[in-house]
Amino acid sequence: MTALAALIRRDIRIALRVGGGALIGVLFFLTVTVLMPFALGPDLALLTRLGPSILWLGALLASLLTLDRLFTSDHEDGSLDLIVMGRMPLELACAAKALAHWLAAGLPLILATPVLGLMLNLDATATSAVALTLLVGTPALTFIGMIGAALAVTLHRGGLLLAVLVLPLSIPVLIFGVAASQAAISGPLPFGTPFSILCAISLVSFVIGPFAAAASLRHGLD
Amino acid sequence: MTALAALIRRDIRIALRVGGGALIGVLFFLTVTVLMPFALGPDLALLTRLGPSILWLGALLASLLTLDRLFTSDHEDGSLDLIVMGRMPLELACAAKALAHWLAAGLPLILATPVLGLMLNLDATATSAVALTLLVGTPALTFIGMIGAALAVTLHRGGLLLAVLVLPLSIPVLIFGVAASQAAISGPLPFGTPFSILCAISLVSFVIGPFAAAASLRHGLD
Amino acid sequence: MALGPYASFIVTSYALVAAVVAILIAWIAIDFRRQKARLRELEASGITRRSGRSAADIR
Amino acid sequence: MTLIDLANPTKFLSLTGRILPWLAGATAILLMIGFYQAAMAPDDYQQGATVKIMFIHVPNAWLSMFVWGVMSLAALGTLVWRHPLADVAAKAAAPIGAAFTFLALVTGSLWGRPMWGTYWQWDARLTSVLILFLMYLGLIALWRAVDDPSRAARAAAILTLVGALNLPIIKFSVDWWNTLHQPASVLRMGGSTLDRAFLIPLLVMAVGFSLLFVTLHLAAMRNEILRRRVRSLQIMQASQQAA
Amino acid sequence: MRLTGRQIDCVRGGRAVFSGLDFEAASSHALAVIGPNGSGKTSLLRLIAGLLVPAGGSVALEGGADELTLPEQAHYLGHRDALKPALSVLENLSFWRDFLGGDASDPHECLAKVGLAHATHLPAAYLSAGQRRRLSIGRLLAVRRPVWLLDEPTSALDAAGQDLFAGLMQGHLARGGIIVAATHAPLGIEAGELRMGGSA
Amino acid sequence: MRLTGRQIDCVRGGRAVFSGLDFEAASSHALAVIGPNGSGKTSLLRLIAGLLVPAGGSVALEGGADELTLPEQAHYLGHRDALKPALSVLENLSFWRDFLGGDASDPHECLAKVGLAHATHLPAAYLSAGQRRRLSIGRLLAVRRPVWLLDEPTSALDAAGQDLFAGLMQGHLARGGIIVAATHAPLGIEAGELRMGGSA
Ligand code: HEM
Ligand SMILES: Nc1ncnc2c1ncn2[C@@H]1O[C@H](COP(=O)(O)OP(=O)(O)OP(=O)(O)O)[C@@H](O)[C@H]1O
Ligand SMILES: Nc1ncnc2c1ncn2[C@@H]1O[C@H](COP(=O)(O)OP(=O)(O)OP(=O)(O)O)[C@@H](O)[C@H]1O
Ligand SMILES: [Mg+2]
Ligand SMILES: [Mg+2]
Repeated sequence: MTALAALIRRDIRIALRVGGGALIGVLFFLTVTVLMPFALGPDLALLTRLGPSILWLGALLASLLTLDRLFTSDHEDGSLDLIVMGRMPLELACAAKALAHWLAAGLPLILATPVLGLMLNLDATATSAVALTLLVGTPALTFIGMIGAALAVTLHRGGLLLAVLVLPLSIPVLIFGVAASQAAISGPLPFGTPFSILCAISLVSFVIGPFAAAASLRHGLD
Repeated sequence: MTALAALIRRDIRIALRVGGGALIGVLFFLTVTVLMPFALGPDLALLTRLGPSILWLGALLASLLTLDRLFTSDHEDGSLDLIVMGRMPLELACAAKALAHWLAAGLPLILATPVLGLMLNLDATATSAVALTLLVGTPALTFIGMIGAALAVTLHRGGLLLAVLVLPLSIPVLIFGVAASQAAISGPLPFGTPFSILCAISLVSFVIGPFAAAASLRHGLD
Repeated sequence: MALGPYASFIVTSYALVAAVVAILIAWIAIDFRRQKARLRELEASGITRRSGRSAADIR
Repeated sequence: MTLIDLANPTKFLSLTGRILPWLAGATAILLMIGFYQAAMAPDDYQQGATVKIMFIHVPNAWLSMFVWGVMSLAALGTLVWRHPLADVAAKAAAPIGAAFTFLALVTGSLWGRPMWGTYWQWDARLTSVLILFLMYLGLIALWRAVDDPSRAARAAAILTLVGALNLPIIKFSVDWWNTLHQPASVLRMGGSTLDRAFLIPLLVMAVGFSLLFVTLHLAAMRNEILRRRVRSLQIMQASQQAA
Repeated sequence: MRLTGRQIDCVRGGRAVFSGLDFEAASSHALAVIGPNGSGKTSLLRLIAGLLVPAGGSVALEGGADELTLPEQAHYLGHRDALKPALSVLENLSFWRDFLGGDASDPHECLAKVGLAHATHLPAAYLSAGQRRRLSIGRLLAVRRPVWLLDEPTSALDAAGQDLFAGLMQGHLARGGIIVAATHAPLGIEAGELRMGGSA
Repeated sequence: MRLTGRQIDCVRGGRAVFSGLDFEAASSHALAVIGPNGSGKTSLLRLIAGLLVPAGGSVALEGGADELTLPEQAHYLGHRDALKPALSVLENLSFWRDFLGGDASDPHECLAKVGLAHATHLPAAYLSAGQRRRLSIGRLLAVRRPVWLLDEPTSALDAAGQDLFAGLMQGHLARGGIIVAATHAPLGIEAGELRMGGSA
């Protein structure tokens, strides 16, 4: 148990320290969202209609793109060797790292949502619907993205390769996240259906993610 | 001159070798563009209207996000020390690296534009307008992004930090790129005005980028 | 056989399929030649596989 | 001949060397018959002559999914049984699968233009094929990213399996996504009530394309085996010269 | 306790690095792995640590804890030092102590033993090459493991550091530990030799 | 030619590492910088190479090429070896030869001199620690520079490699070069000593 706690604590601490990943993820989220009106044009009605979509896109990119060094940095400085040798099952260690990453980089995104909702002229219901779906959906993104992060170690390549491998896998999360938010705002469908599917996808990813990541790390040792 | 050619050749070779950077940049561009409809909804009329914006956003993200290791990888393995000590002015070396990066990662994006144009139901004029503005605009993105890449070395942080620093700087490129494409498609403004401003921004970035990057690298030595 | 007003679409799609299949076949054939040539070259320079058999010895 | 025999790359090479010409011949004959029947097939009363595109579109669409299945089996072979030929099979299948998927997309688009008036619709089925295509490309990028084939094989195997688990989810979610926004406008042909005049050429073409895949796949596997031999000989050359 | 390797074959990147290697190290004994560059010393240590899979043969620890695997009973000290620049010296060491688990000692004491007491709260980014190495050595002391696998452990250490480290190894052997060390320089303790053949 | 440092102060991370340091190295002479871990040897070399800015004092090369700065006339061999894993051994060396420019020699010959002729076309990712170090040393030979700044150059080299490198340094000195080397182990050539004080 101490080992688990130590790993989570370390990763969060590194993320929050010097140039913290957490802050940067939020900033990226903010910037991408602010960028959209420049690309889409300043039509406020359109922006409001697209609001949940824009927020989800921003959150998706921000959480996947911060992931790329989840394992690579540990690999480069040799920590990963010691983690693999350690007494904690590798699957558990992977899950712990993903959890720490989500706490440091995913949670702040959700806290930033209301501010951005204001800028896109979303009302309170809409904003809270988006925030709620993000709360359920971003862990899934992190746990699916973790597979890509582990593959990046095997491949000795991080960066965009990860995004390319993982983005198609995360499409269902995006679809149901946006669908649930839209349902809460404008109907006609009930909010519950897509939302419960989103929850199910999250739960599945909690199982598949750590196992696939651990398998890929074990096979990628060198 | 051989030194310049050697640097460009090496960077392109690394990009194309192992993990083909070029291919991956294009794939990322494709994937992000394909992702947008899932967030925005499958309404083809809306997608067509937003087409140039979507393509520009995808290209912006693809070219900035491949940049993050432009200098960091050279810093980590000590190459940057030798490049700084070398006889080639550091400004020139920076420009050479940016050029190599654009050739390997920017140019393929433009080649992929027509395919994506088809999926967003853009007609030939619109597609070629977007491709033309991307041809002029992506070098500007690379040369502006280079400043962020250099700062990432100084600050010992790559990844998203770069995006956060650079995205605001690249907003003008995005605005005029989209404006020029829209003008070519639907008017009412003439295409020439925003396009020539875009060209001017590119030219300015060719000067400012290398100087700012070199200055930041020099100050970041440690 | 009349192809109607959309003949060009039909012809293009058949031609495209033929072209892509042809490219696949050509790529595989050229690749085969190249690998075999390399094997022969290596064998000529005296490298042999552990089994002692010739590596290029395939039909 | 048993499966054990096939496990030996050398045996595999000699065996496939013998059967490949026959396979290629059968493929060519079947495809020619199919093509002839397709040319002779009547026009559809709704779609006119464009129905002829179906005879190549549908087999390619089927194969695009079938090939991922083959790769998933091979991936199990790599991870569970650590079978060397499984690596080879998976690697050789990816570009061929991508090509079939590409053809399904392109012929579908070329069909869609006369039928729907646009090359591309964000329709559920089309979109999930597009995602499949992107996943093929990602897999190919992954194979290219590593130069040590056995490392690449294991990484690719994991991605293939995760992809296979996800494909149904993606398919399902894309269905949901599309019907959510534009329920009734999905334009598609009558489906199951296919006339014999269309069904028989289609089946012949489908078998022909499947044989084409088998032929190309075996040939590509042979190339891959040779490439690995070249690689190990080159490495041996480097170390022999050292001694 | 006895660490034995039988008929080990090692293949890396498609090349045979060594094959049919046998070795043995008993409790309270050190084994120095020596040989020219590229002969496979590092590869052997990583094999023992479970970080590489042997192409043939096996490694086993007899007489260790039954419920634990060999890697779980070993310390590996490689070229890369598993330090996070953003964390302080103490934080780095404490993390590994908590993560590795088992029979642990006080991190402050360990730092004092490797001569880094004055740098406790410095970020690891500020350490010199030798100070980083000392901190890695501190990890060996923070948690008890019977087997130490050391890859050129004395590189970057100054003369005082080398003496200090020899003393620490001596202490480990005295407590019944096993040491396998790849090295080009003298280790400063009595050790059996495993000579690797091979090239440049 | 003469390399001189006058009253150099070095501050890193807000802490004074050393101050008022003087040193001098003449043509055909080597200077060994010695001292305990963390005493500032690496910092001094990076100062001379222009990779750190001194807080006070100055370094100058008298009698070198007038139009070139000191860093442009120096080779720096640090802990990090400036190799790209994706490129082959030859490609790595050829790149540095072309990039550094000046008086260049044939890369194949240089590889032979450092005992890597057999690995010419191997990707650098496949090299062992000592082989990487040999390749970095090859860079010193690929392009002529009068001043060599070496940071623990013999670490990871086997005995044969150390002898070989001593020979290469001897050759450089014989051609009128200057060597400044930070080291804990004997260099194998005759050298003046610069002793750094300082802690742990
Ligand atoms: C890019 C566009 C297209 C793609 C990616 C695509 C994809 C597919 C796929 C994956 C299948 C096999 C599905 C299955 O068997 O369940 C299929 C079958 C079929 N497609 Fe398409 N299609 C496209 C466009 C079209 C168009 C425009 C038409 C006709 C108007 C069409 C008509 C058919 C028919 C008749 C079948 C066989 C029906 C069946 O097996 O249920 N497709 N297509
Ligand atoms: N990047 C840095 N930022 C701040 N301080 C640093 C940095 N690098 C080193 N230092 C400090 O500067 C001092 C000198 O470090 P330096 O690396 O020059 O020592 P050294 O003599 O080379 O030691 P070693 O023998 O261990 O290599 C050390 O006390 C170290 O803590
Ligand atoms: N990651 C790798 N992939 C492929 N081959 C490798 C890899 N690492 C090392 N090798 C090869 O394996 C052989 C042994 O390498 P190893 O690092 O074990 O040598 P070593 O004895 O530790 O050498 P040194 O004294 O230089 O540290 C070398 O010939 C090397 O080229
Ligand atoms: Mg070694
Ligand atoms: Mg030092």
